[in-house]
Amino acid sequence: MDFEDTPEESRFRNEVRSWLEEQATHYDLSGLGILSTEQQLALGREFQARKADRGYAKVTWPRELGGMGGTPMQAVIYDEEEQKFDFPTVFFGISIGMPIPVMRRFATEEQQARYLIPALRGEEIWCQLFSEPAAGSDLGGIRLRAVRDGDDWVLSGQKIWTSWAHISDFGVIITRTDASVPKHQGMTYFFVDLESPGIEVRPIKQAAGGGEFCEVFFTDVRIPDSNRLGEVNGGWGVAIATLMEERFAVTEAAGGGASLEDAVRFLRQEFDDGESGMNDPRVRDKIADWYVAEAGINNFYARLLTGLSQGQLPGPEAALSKLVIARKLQTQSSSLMDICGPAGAIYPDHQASRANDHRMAWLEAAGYRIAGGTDEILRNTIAERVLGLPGDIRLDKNVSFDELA
Amino acid sequence: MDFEDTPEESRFRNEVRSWLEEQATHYDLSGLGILSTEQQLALGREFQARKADRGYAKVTWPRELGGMGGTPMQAVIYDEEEQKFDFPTVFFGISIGMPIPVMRRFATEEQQARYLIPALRGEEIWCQLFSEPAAGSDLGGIRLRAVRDGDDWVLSGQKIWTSWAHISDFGVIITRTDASVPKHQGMTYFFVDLESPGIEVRPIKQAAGGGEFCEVFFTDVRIPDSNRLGEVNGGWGVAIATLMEERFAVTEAAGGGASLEDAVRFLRQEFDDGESGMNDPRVRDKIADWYVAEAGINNFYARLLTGLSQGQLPGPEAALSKLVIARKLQTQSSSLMDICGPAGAIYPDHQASRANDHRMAWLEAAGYRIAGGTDEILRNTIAERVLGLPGDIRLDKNVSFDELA
Amino acid sequence: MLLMLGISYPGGTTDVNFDFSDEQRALQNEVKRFLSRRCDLSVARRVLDDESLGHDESVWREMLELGWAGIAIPEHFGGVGLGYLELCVMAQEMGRSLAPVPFSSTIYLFSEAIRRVGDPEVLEAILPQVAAGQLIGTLAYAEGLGFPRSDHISVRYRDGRLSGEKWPVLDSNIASKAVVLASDDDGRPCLCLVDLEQPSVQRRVLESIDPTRDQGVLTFNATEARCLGEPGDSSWSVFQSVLDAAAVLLAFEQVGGAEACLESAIAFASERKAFGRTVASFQAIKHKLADIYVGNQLALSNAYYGAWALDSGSDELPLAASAARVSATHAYEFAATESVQVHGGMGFTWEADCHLFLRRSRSLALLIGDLGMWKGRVTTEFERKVA
Amino acid sequence: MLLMLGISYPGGTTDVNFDFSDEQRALQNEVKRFLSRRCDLSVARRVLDDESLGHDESVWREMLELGWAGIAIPEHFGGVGLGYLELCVMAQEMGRSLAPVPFSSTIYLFSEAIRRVGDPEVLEAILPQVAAGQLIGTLAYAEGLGFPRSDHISVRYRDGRLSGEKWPVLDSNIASKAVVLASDDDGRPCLCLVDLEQPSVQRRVLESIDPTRDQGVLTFNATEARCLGEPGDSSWSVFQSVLDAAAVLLAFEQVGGAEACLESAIAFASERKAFGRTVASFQAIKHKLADIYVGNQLALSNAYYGAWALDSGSDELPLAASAARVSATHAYEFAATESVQVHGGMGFTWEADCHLFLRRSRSLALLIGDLGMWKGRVTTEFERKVA
Repeated sequence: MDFEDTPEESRFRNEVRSWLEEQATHYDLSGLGILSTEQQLALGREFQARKADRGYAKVTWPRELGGMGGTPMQAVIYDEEEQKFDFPTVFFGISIGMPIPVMRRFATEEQQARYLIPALRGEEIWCQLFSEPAAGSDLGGIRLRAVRDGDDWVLSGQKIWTSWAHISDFGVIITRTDASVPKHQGMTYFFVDLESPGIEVRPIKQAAGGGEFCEVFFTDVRIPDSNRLGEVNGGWGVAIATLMEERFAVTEAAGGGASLEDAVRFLRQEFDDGESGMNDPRVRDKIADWYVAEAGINNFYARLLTGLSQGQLPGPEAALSKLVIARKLQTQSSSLMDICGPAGAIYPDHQASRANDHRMAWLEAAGYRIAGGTDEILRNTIAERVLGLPGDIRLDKNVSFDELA
Repeated sequence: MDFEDTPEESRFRNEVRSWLEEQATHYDLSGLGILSTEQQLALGREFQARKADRGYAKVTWPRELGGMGGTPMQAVIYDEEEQKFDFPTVFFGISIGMPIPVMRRFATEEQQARYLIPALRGEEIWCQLFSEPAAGSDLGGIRLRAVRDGDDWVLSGQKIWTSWAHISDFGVIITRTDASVPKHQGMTYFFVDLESPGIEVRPIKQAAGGGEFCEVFFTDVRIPDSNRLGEVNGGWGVAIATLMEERFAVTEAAGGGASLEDAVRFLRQEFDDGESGMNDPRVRDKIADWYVAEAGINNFYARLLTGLSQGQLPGPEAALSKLVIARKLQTQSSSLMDICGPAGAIYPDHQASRANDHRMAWLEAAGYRIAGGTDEILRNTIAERVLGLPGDIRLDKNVSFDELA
Repeated sequence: MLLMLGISYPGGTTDVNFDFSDEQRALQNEVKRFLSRRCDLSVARRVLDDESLGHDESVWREMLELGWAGIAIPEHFGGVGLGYLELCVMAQEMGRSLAPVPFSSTIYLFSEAIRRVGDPEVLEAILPQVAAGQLIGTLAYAEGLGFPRSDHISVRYRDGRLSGEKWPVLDSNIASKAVVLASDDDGRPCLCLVDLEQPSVQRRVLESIDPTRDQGVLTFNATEARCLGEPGDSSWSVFQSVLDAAAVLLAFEQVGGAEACLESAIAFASERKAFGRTVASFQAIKHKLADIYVGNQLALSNAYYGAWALDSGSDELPLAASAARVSATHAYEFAATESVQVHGGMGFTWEADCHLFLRRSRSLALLIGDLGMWKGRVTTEFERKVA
Repeated sequence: MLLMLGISYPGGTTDVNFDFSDEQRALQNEVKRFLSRRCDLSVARRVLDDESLGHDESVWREMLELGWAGIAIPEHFGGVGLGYLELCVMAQEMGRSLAPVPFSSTIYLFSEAIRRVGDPEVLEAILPQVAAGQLIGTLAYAEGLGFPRSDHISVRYRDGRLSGEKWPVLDSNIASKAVVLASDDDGRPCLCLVDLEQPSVQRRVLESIDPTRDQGVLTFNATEARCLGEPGDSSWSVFQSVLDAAAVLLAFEQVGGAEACLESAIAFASERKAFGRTVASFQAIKHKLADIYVGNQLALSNAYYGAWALDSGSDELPLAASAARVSATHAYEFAATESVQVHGGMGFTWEADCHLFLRRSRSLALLIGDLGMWKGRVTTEFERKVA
């Protein structure tokens, strides 16, 4: 048991670190909070291009595809180091994380040559058109129709909860192509140019204010059959392959929200009763619970990484970190408000600090407990895929999709 | 909104109270804890007989059946007043509470004349033979067979979790008489003399030590058809009728365990660090939670009583009190152990105090969360019977019992 | 056996009337009808969306015309002459509809403070105005983070003038009068009546998580004020008793909100399908909804007892009010948070109503002091009763 | 983004070896095989059922013959010369099998105290006996309800003699030696080595909720004792560091027990049928089991970090050990309690094994100080690191 990198790893870590430090000098990262999404995106594209040129955009991919032919551990090392800075790369995470690997796996040589590199460089952004109003947790329930018409397909229907659609150029999409067969057997997977006539993108305002999510409406959108990924009615398999790319949910586990260090700094100030918040044993008790939860996730993550370095790919157990952190974020932020008494409901005046404020974190936590799987879905995942318990009873397995709705 | 009895009610309350006080002078109730079960039972029978003579054993029943023709409110008043004393009547609660009302409803005139009064007087005790090893929460799953043989039935199988069977003279029992039909349609209800050849009663030792529960084994036990209650294969309906007699689960909600007042008295002493336990704000915080839960149940109960006094019979919502109190008992008692540090695991030397000790309460709480419905069953009851949500998906509804197992 | 813990009901627990009267229920239904007609959730939403709004003027007007402000004010002061129990059932409906009006600030806090001080001259001068709907009032006690201590109040009262800063103050921007918790030169706590329309009063609205009920800062600079009653312990205990009364009334608002959350969660789960079944048929959702129901029932039951103690002037009030407050705060927060969960992605959108309740549950949880403070009060009061 | 909170891993979090070595795993399997062959749950049950027994003599004998007592003792003291990591994996299996032997008292507490005081003469005299399995030792620090304070220890050390009462003390009845926390005439804390076989020592076994590991009272009457190291803060911090080490090792015992609870609950739920389905197919049960798994994984992960800190002698130990302790205590209690629930009525019978784990989970939760005390330690240590 030790915490040292191997020599090669620490060499790579240093190389990455110094490159990032050099990059950081080009940006005023502390001031990013004040910039508009457009301004942040512009800076992000600029950085992403440099990053891709070094092969860091997809460390494990071969050089000819825009990667650097590195190991999974090198990929993790790069991510860890980049996370220590605040480069505006959030816009490319999904694009490069899921649709693009699927394109690499299912698209033609020509299509790959056309689309992969521009995406890695951030010149083009891809989104993932999965959820629908009537199909959230249950992806199998999607209704958006794709009807064959000669060499084309005509898409009609609605997608929702699509991250970053409003800044995306392309999207991968799962559609219903045969409703006469059981739900999982009648879906087909495509990619689509969001500029195509008949597509309308509407950002969704979230309860906490802004938001990256969109609704996307399709009205007789015509796409060539060459945009199909995988077999006709073979879309479910492709979708699963996409979701499998979702690795290390844990690396995003913390979400936003005040860190526990910030919480302690906050609590150290004098309160209305003349005491420091840290003098209250009840508060100290809670801090211990929060610390233990966060340390547990950190150490759990370190164990996953160990497995990874030994060639095991982390599986569904990663779901537990979001389950733990989301609820912890919610209770921690609401407790911090409680400790402030009536003033707990008031936002700090200084806008910039808002992003890491526990009041904002409390609002966002409610959404964070849902996005990417509700607590209930995550528990099911753990129970079924980790503990091997039976799946929920399904009444929709062998029934045709038409009969269901 | 007021807390006053009506004049008639307070008259009755005073009458009851003075009678009970007079009775109490005959017993050394404080010393009961040291007596054996047999000794307590003997005293209990003695008191129960006097109680029945006044019609208090079944307040709402007509005099000719051993009651006093009173109102439901009078019944509650009597129970409340009796609870202020420690008369050893625990042995008769179920007997008079469930089997006997069923006998009154389904047995013949002659049978009623023979059995009701002796039971009310505590001369004979009745138990309820329902659960089986493979049918706990799911009463419909019982297997104990009753096979018709001329004018008799022959019973073979096992019952479990039967309270007080080891001191009972008779029992009502639900049996499987037709396994070729769906589970709820093949059951028949009887009453049986526990002296009958082929019956063996074995008390179950519980995790906390003693216990009122028994296993009862039936080997070719022969009973006359005249012992049948309700139609052949009509047992489910009779069983439901029995369970419906379970009213005011709430009155038993508190179970054993240290009261919150005792807890405060206990915490007032000086601990190893030289401080009183009540000086710890974390402890005070918990006491508030426990108080609020208990007060909530008390006030909830007061609302149920108000409904009762207005003629509404309390329904399944009573389930919530056990759900709340059982978990509260568990956390309260384990927290009180925690507060004692290492010494928390040690029993007090003085045996007599054991009964109300929080260490004992903690062990019992684990069983209390199961007996009479696990947390999960109670939540289902509330969800389905109070909130009207759909029942769990059943795969056993229209399948014959044979096919199920 | 029955838990007799803490609560000892006169005449035993067989209260034959632990419920509101038919007249009170009738009033509740009337209020409910009015609110569903004139003040559905779209009204709270309008106030939320429009930063310039802190309450809904027209709905408040109509409530005043209906005489709601005077419900519990004696007739000889121009009120309707009903009591606390009537206020309780009204509060429950206000909570259910998230009514964005200065009812709690004016009735539960301001007029309650005036009445509990009981200075005849002040009653004479103020209550008729409240009853006639001529003023919006509030109570200013907080001074920033945490909860004030009787020996640690910075706003100073000297020779009829008040100086210092109070925040957050509910409806501070629209109130014309306030009762202010201050301390005199000897550091003794006192309650002062202040006309907020004096030029020496500065007001600033603060941005809060629940914009449907404005909170703000009040700054006094040698502002004319009238000291109510005697500075010292008596004033502090008046302040405490005002909070107790408000705790009971707010508990009903909280329960009303929690009930609305449960209703909408049940409705959504029964409608919405996943994996070929309604969401409501999944045990995890059923049990979550059952837990919300349990919390709401406990809270409602404790609120009932608080109502009884408040109405009967029982000395059980501090304990009953604290328990009602703690119970209702837990229930509303749980119901509001888990209702978002049950609604899934929809529940976190701006146009869904879930976050309106979520925000309100938090602001009510903090308004008159946080859980920690009220739990401490429960234990202190309970401990007193244990020999 | 990754939580870096509190923990800063040298060289970042990409520890490529945050796991036990193949050799350590091999040792763990060997221990596991021995225990499943010689010390299944029936052994703990025998000790539980027979009031005269406080441990299982024959199993303990065999462990000593296998040299387990000397695993982590240096070879020049006659030990095997392995380290803490080996003790951790052994502890996990001891916890899984509820082994009723004085391993934790002798190894985690007594010999740990001897080693941390580090007096060469004492090491020389004691460690070889421990390694050779010639003595059972324990640590006597508690003095009744609560947890002792360094300036509030009643057992007095004076001129080489000890007087006063210590309880509860683990394995006090079978131990031949103890390290005792006492205070000198100036009220300074000190650690004393005592031979318990002196006539001036009275012992009494106390009845506890977990009779599979005896606890008792030790009364000293001018009993000969040797003061280890210097009285004062240094002795107190040695005592603290002994608790930290024990906290990590006990955390592995607790996790082992929690894992056993989860396994048996899953096995039962997958076997048992209700309403025509296996109990394991009900979402409420699935989610309960998932929650147990989550708690166990967090606890195991925190225990790993504690093991690393213990083994590497890192100054992170106090924080790592406290976090491991809190996490493991929560996990075991939850797993043991909810496993009873999953087993239903069966789970609460005497012959079912659930209550063995339930009892052990409680006794381990209290053994070296309760959650409140350890949470306080977590926060104090964490606060230090926050600039």
